[in-house]
Amino acid sequence: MSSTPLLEIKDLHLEFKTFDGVAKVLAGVNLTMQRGDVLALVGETGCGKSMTALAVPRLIPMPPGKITRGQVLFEGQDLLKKSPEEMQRFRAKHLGMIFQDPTTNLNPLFTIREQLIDAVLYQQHDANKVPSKRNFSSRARTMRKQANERAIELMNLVGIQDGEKRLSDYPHQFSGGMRQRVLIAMALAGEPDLLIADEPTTALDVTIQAQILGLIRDLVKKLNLSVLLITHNLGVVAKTCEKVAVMYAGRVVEESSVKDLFKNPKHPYTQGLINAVPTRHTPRRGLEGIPGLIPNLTQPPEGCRFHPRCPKVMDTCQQIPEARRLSAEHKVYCHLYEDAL
Amino acid sequence: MARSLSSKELRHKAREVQWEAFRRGLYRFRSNALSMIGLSSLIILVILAFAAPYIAPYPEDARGKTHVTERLLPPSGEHLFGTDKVGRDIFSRVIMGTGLALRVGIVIIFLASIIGVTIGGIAAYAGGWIDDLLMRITDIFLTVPALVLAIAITAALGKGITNVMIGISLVWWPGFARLTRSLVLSLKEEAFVEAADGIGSSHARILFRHILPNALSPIIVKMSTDFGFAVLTAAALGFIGLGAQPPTPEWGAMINDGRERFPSEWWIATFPGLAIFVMVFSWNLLGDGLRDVLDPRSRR
Amino acid sequence: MKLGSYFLRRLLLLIPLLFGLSLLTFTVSRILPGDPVGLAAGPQATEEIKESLRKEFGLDKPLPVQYLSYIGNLFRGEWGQSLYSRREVASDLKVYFPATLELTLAAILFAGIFGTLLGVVSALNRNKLPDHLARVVVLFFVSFPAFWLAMMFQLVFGLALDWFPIGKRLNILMTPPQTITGLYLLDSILTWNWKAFRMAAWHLFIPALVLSFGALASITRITRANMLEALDKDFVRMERALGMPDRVVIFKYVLRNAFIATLTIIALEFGWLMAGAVLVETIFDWPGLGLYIVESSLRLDFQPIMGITIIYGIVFSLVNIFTDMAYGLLDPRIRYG
Amino acid sequence: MTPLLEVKGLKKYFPQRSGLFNQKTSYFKAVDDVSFTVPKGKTLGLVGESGSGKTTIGKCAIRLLEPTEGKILFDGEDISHLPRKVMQQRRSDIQMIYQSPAASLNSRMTIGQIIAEPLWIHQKMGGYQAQQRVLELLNVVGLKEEHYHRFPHEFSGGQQQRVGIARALAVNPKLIILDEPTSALDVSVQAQVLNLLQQLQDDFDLTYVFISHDLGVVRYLCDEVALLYLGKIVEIASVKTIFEAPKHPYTQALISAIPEPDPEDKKEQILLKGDATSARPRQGCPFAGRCHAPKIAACETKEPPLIATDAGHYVACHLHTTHSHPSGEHHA
Repeated sequence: MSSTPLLEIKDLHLEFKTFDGVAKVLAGVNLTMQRGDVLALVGETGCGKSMTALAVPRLIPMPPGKITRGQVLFEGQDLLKKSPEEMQRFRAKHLGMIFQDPTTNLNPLFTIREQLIDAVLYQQHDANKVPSKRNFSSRARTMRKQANERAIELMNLVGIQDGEKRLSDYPHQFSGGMRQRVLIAMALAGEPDLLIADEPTTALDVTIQAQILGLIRDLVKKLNLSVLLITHNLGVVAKTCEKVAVMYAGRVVEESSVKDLFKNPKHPYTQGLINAVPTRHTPRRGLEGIPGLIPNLTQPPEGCRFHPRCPKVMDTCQQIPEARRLSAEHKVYCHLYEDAL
Repeated sequence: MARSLSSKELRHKAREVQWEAFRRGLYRFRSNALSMIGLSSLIILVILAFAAPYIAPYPEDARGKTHVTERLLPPSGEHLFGTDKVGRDIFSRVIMGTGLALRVGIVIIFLASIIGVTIGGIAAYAGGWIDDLLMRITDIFLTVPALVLAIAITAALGKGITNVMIGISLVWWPGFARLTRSLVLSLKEEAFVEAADGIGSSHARILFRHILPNALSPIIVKMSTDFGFAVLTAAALGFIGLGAQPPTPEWGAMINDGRERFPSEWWIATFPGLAIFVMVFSWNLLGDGLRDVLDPRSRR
Repeated sequence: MKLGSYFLRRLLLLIPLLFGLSLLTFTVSRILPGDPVGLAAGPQATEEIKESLRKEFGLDKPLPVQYLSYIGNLFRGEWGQSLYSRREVASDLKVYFPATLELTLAAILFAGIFGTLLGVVSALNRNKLPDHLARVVVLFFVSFPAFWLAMMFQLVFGLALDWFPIGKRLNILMTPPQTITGLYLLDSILTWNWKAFRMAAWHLFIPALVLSFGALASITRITRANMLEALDKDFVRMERALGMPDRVVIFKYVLRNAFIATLTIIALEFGWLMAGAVLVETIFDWPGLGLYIVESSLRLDFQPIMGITIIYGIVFSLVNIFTDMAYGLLDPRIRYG
Repeated sequence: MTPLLEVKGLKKYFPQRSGLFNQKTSYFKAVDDVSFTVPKGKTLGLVGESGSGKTTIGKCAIRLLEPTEGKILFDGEDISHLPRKVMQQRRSDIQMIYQSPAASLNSRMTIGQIIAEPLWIHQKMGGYQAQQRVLELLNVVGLKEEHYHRFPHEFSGGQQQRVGIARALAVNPKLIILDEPTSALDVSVQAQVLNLLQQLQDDFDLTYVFISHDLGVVRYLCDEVALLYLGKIVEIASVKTIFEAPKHPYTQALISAIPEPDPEDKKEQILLKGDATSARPRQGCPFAGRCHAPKIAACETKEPPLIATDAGHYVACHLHTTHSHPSGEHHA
């Protein structure tokens, strides 16, 4: 544990101004990722998983958002302290992102070639060195030619047949699964250190979801990628990741290896979540939901934010629980447990 | 089981909820200084319209009384805006014209929106050949710019302020028809309309209870933003000479009066023009603010 | 090519539309009250004179016959005669129409450029001072009656400052450039006549500017709204996430998305401006359709009125067709079918 | 016993327009010859991916869409051609619950008005009586009485769906068509709503048609399952048979693709190539372009009919039907 983690989020607080008041969307998120990790960030609507993911590349609109406390450390350097220009360069060089809806994340008016080549150019070179389209100097031509070759290579990498021919197509000429492949190609154009995938298969059919998850698994192996996968689907977590962090109402409540989490969930919320998914072993009428509703984040509950819905609530739950280390890999933020290490 | 809430308590809660929604809208509108200026200035104009006979120093000038000895006097303490070529006090005539301008705008917008909403609503909801027929008719009206057609129709009907209102309404409704049609068409596809059908609602119920209330906001916004343009169009017809006939104090016609003596006796045409501007500008400010409140998508 | 067949279909659809339009104007001008012959013949005219006038213009025949013969003539290029001047409507239109077209085109160009610019600036400074300022300024200018504003501009820039001429398309003493299109600016370029070009542009500037204000507000507002909508799209976040600099994201990717929607409004405003030209022309003595229609309307001279409305109808429809096609060229998703 | 709902040879084609005069040139076959029955008190699952026609079937069954062809028998009565006025009355027996809870509620009406609307339409019940009934329904679906005067946007998705359920229950329907009722909801809320649906089925003896793309939920909730692929049923059987002994290669692939929330689950995933629409061959079996099973000649030439292989198990696949089906087919 001596090496600097690839990504470390420390005590991150994020607020959003809404008409009803200030929503405390993130309230002390802690998360650590080592190089080579495939980490799932899992939780339900409004738990802040996407906001956490967007905070890393600093893509949260501010205002109305505002980071009030905390750090986002990438190999030790705090991303929140960078200037917008440095940040743009950083995103180009080190990060790749894919989002939920492949139909809306590609620009409908430009060919795949145009968008993919731009992705390559701006990730491989400094923005001010990228030549304009009307620059016909030999250097500019070489750069564009190389980018074009890289684009073809990327199309093949993500498993699009006749990638070279299909570069001239427009996004609407692709199916949903194909578009997601293109987006993955764009995200990987600059060989990022970290790929952040925000619900990459939620908008897709089951058979297509299986294809895309398979592709991500292959790429992890082939390119030795580190992946932060945001999802609400526990099945996707089990199929794709090695480590997992569970979020609830703006905080991480449990961090563990995937195997351990499903075999041995500790936090009452995690237990509830796992029991809420019907599996082949669930008997008729045997499904358990979690009673109650997610809290209103403009007036969140004191202490542990899950306590109003928790079946094992105690007096101490009025205080914010510290991290309890149950094993080297298993952390839980719950008063029910003591540090084992 | 919990105690049932009484009807009265429930009604009380309902009022609270509605009041809250209203307050939010009001808050958004009030926080927009410009629309507040527009609203205040319109309120003043309305008061002016009603109180004109008592405020205007020479109200009889608006009804056509002439003063041959006081022709073409420049603005002064006696005649704030000067006098015209037959010696009428322009200030009085401008004030007395306020009510007319308001009335013209209101009549045009109401006539046009009633015709337009009815035709657009029927076309969209009925669909098929009825839609085709109604929309082709609407298209014909939209092929020629409104003002040109309004000139032609009003000319054929004969000069006069009533015919101006009829003429402009007749060319103004297609805009409302198009808007209503597109609103109804998209609302028809909404799940809640399908759900209304699914519980067994009649066509009339679906249209009047579910579709039209949800189409209302954009229609109101269009009414308010169109108002200024309707006033401008009416003034234009007055200016051409098709509108109110002398001695009616219609602002457009007054500008036309002053045109031949412009710019030497500049005041004759200038002040009625400013009056039109004030009214239209106020409406435009108000309409812009209303759009913010009722159609949040348009301005974020 | 799909685009070609789309164009063809739209042109075919134009025919019933123009039929409808001619029927509408015909109905309006013949059935409604008013006595054009009485007006044309003058107050002293005897019943016989009126009768012979009616016969001459075919007004004694049943209305359907009148309409059919009018339509028939229309197709043969005979657009009828003015009751008043006895001139051919078609040749009058040939003279007046290019003047209006030139004025409208110049105005829509101004409005399009400034409106788009203001809209973009507004959107990029959302809810900050430039945004509010732009909003007030365009609302301010659109609230003036165009004819009144024209008078004021004439007074200030023409008479007081003497920067611009106060009317007409050219100096009275100057010979217009050889007529090719009838648009002076275009003709003077085509004939390499720079003096005429400068003169025509100088005369055109103020009328076109005044006219353009009418369209400025909506173009600005729509551009602003479209810009904001486009900026809010997922692909913008994606492009930022890829590390593209903001200038590329905004001026390459967002602008095209925003502009496509603005295009429709520009076409719509073209019609509004062409009508507004009627008023501006009367002030600046601009020899276009505006003066022509005002005079004809006041005299109930129905042949010119019908001719003018049909010309307006054709031009406005063509503008719409061309915009739709441009729309399709800019947006690959549009399939003509 | 007659089944409560019987669908026979249902087709729904949507005309596609193109050409110089915008004429109808072709048809999109959203549903193409689909038949099934639903016994009283049972739940049939209609499963398929996007574009499989599952929602279209649901909407045809309650006549929100007019079927192009085919019969819909409700309690023995053919309702597929009932005039609108009569059909409106029948809708007290058949109700639907929609995928997007927020969109299916009129945002300008209060919860009370929304739930009371069917009472007024079908029983002319209003005033105090209707209010009491609505309050009762709010209790049944687990909402509170003070929600009566609230507006839909003030509620979470799960609560909105409960409102939708209360509206559907208001007039005591016999059959409810559930169109992906939980796909917009979080899992913990989905579990609540699924529990509620089971409870209501037992309490009110309801029959469900459950439309879903989520096989995990279908496995949990349904008695029988029909799998749809491009507008046709490819396999239909009891839920046990489908999940334990699926025969159609598509069913097998689909089941293998369920991401089970179990890292120990090492079942082999069958990855299908491409997607349904673009991989559809011009003739033969519509699934042939993506099929992983060994192909036989018939796959490329003719569409496999839906044929019983065992009691209550129907499959549309040449691999399972060529050898066992009745003699008449062989001569073709």
